[in-house]
Amino acid sequence: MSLRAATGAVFRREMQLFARRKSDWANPIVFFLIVCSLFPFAVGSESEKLKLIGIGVIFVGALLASMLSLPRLFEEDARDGSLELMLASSEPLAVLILARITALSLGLGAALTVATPVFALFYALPFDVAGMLALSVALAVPTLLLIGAIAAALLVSARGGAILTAVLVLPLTIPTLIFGAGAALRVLNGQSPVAELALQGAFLLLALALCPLAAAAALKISTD
Amino acid sequence: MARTEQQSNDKFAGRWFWRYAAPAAFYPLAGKIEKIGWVLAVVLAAIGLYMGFFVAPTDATQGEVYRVIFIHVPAAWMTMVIYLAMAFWAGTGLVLGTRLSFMMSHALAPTGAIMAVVALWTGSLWGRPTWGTYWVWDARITSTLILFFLYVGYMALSAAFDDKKKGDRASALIALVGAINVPIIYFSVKWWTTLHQGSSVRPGSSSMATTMLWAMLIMTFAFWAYCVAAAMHRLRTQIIEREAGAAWLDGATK
Amino acid sequence: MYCGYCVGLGGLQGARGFVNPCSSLRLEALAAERGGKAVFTDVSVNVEARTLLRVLGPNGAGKTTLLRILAGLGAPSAGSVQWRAPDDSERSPNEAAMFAGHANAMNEALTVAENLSYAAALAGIDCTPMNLRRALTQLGVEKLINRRFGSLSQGQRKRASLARLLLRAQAGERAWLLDEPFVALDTDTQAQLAALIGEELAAGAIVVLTSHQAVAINAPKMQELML
Amino acid sequence: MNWESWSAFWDMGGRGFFVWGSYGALLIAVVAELLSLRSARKAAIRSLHDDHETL
Repeated sequence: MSLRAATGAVFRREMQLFARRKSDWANPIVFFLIVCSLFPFAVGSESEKLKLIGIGVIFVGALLASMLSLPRLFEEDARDGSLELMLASSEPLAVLILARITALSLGLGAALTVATPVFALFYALPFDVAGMLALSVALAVPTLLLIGAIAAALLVSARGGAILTAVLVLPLTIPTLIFGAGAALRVLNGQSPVAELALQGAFLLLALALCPLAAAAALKISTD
Repeated sequence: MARTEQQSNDKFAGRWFWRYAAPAAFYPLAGKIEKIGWVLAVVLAAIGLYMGFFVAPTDATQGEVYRVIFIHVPAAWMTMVIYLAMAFWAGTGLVLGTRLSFMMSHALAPTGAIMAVVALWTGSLWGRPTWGTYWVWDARITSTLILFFLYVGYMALSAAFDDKKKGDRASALIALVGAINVPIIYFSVKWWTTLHQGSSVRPGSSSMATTMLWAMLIMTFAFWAYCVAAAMHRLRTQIIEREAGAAWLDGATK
Repeated sequence: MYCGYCVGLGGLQGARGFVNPCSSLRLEALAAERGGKAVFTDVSVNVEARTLLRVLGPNGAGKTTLLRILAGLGAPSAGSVQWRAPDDSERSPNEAAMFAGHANAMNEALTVAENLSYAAALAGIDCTPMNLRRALTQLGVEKLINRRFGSLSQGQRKRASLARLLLRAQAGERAWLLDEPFVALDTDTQAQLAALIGEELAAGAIVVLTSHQAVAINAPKMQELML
Repeated sequence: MNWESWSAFWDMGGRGFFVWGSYGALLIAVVAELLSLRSARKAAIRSLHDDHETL
């Protein structure tokens, strides 16, 4: 009963923060937009070329944008002391962390998913590809946040957080990147994306099972 | 921690593992292993290189450039083996709380990273004349590159904590997370390469002459011996750093 | 003072029954270390209900470390901490005590009410709107209930965050672990907090406190622990 | 014997750059590691004895 109350409170608070501070979802989208608009300047504006790189650029952009949101998970709370409320709670920390990531995934995931097909137009991608890309991003954001939560938890009390987060997290996101972008690529090539989507779903389930536990252990290590 | 370790030592008194889990007990043993390692590394490398350059014949398809594999393949194997060993000791440290296990992980990481660099460098120099390009996004090469990133992340993380104990446990956790991810990454990249470029370029799997195989095997053992010796040396340095103030060290380092 | 529906909920709350206060705290051969170096060793003390335990010691003696261990936020390197209920059953630190550290533990973007009900939910306290309002009233900041924490002055922030300690349904229900609670408080608030601590002790709570300031607290029983 | 002369040995059938570039890199890596091992050990022992003097 009080577990439900506690997870509910964690989830609700994350949502309240998301509603209260527009910058929490606006900044990642603006960042995403800027990353996506930089590449054509470097590559050239022919739509055939853009079509080739578009999927990759958009997916990597979404990946980086969700990585930028990682400090919000624990660092902010560690600074104002409210992380201790979560750590001291009798409820299992992994479940509380999961509630938190779920809320963040819904908020950030929705924002990035909506933005993705719009940005796909920059790259002259057909509508069906843009749609598949949005679906891929929607599946990938929770996975990335779950993996990233481990690093974010470890780095709560360490020096050089932001860059180190990137060094730790990005290599682990490669499978998600491969299959996330791969699904859209299949559609672009007129093939079925089912296998890639299934694997992405499998990664999400695996991350759901393991990452909150690892993140809880990490948080205990770094705040002890 | 010191106290609980002492307790566990009492509890498991007589079992060799716990006896050597104490840094003071392992320090002289590590010294012996290190010496044997250096000697074996030099002797085996001399034999292996002699066989590799003077006994093994020229490869029919690749010519002389194949002689790079006598160091490339052992380095690639070692970087993988060392990562597994590192993750194993990290896990042992997290579960049992033994200081020596964390030190073992830290001692292995730099050598593992160096092996990854050597494997990538020699691989690309071998690839240029063989495949016509310095770099191929092949599953094995890409995984080695990612393994290198994981080593770097592990080392950077353990250095990012002022509290060594926290650094130990935090980096141990990331080593384990990496170990779970390495096979996933490997198979993902493998899937991805078949999707993108088919099987046009693949590392050669032509049959090797037995002398070539022997030379490679002996070089592999030489690499093993070298890595063990280097890790033991680093381990002893860490014991000196971390056990500063312990009486037994005075005699041991003079 | 209370609105009608709050009183109604309060009635329900009262009917739910008495929650046992925590009656004893026992530390046995407690030791802690930081970065491999011992901070303190062999701390043993028995604290009964209605007792104020003052933790004394120079900077770096491990006062905060000790409080965090009592709150279950850190693990001791040796020894044990036991919180017990009057029926002698053991309780977890989170059920037994509330910790207030240097930071306010309030998010600036959320309102006082949102922050406090979050804290209560995680502490396993059934926080009714009446409890919330009563807690804020006791500290004289009930008007700030729906203000964003970030818009408050420093003094208001301190008071609002102290309200967290008063959210429990009944006085004396939980031990208080206070790390330098009088720092950065004006004299009025200091006196008010001292009075609240006195009331909580009288109601049966244990209060553990580190402080550099000599603030008079009316305690039924007082113990000192030198680190 | 594989090689008619030293120059043939260094030439490696025209692939000298690749073969010796590889072995050279290994040599550099090993020497660098050995040097860093030695300097780390020296620093550790120095700080150990420094500690004793200040105590």
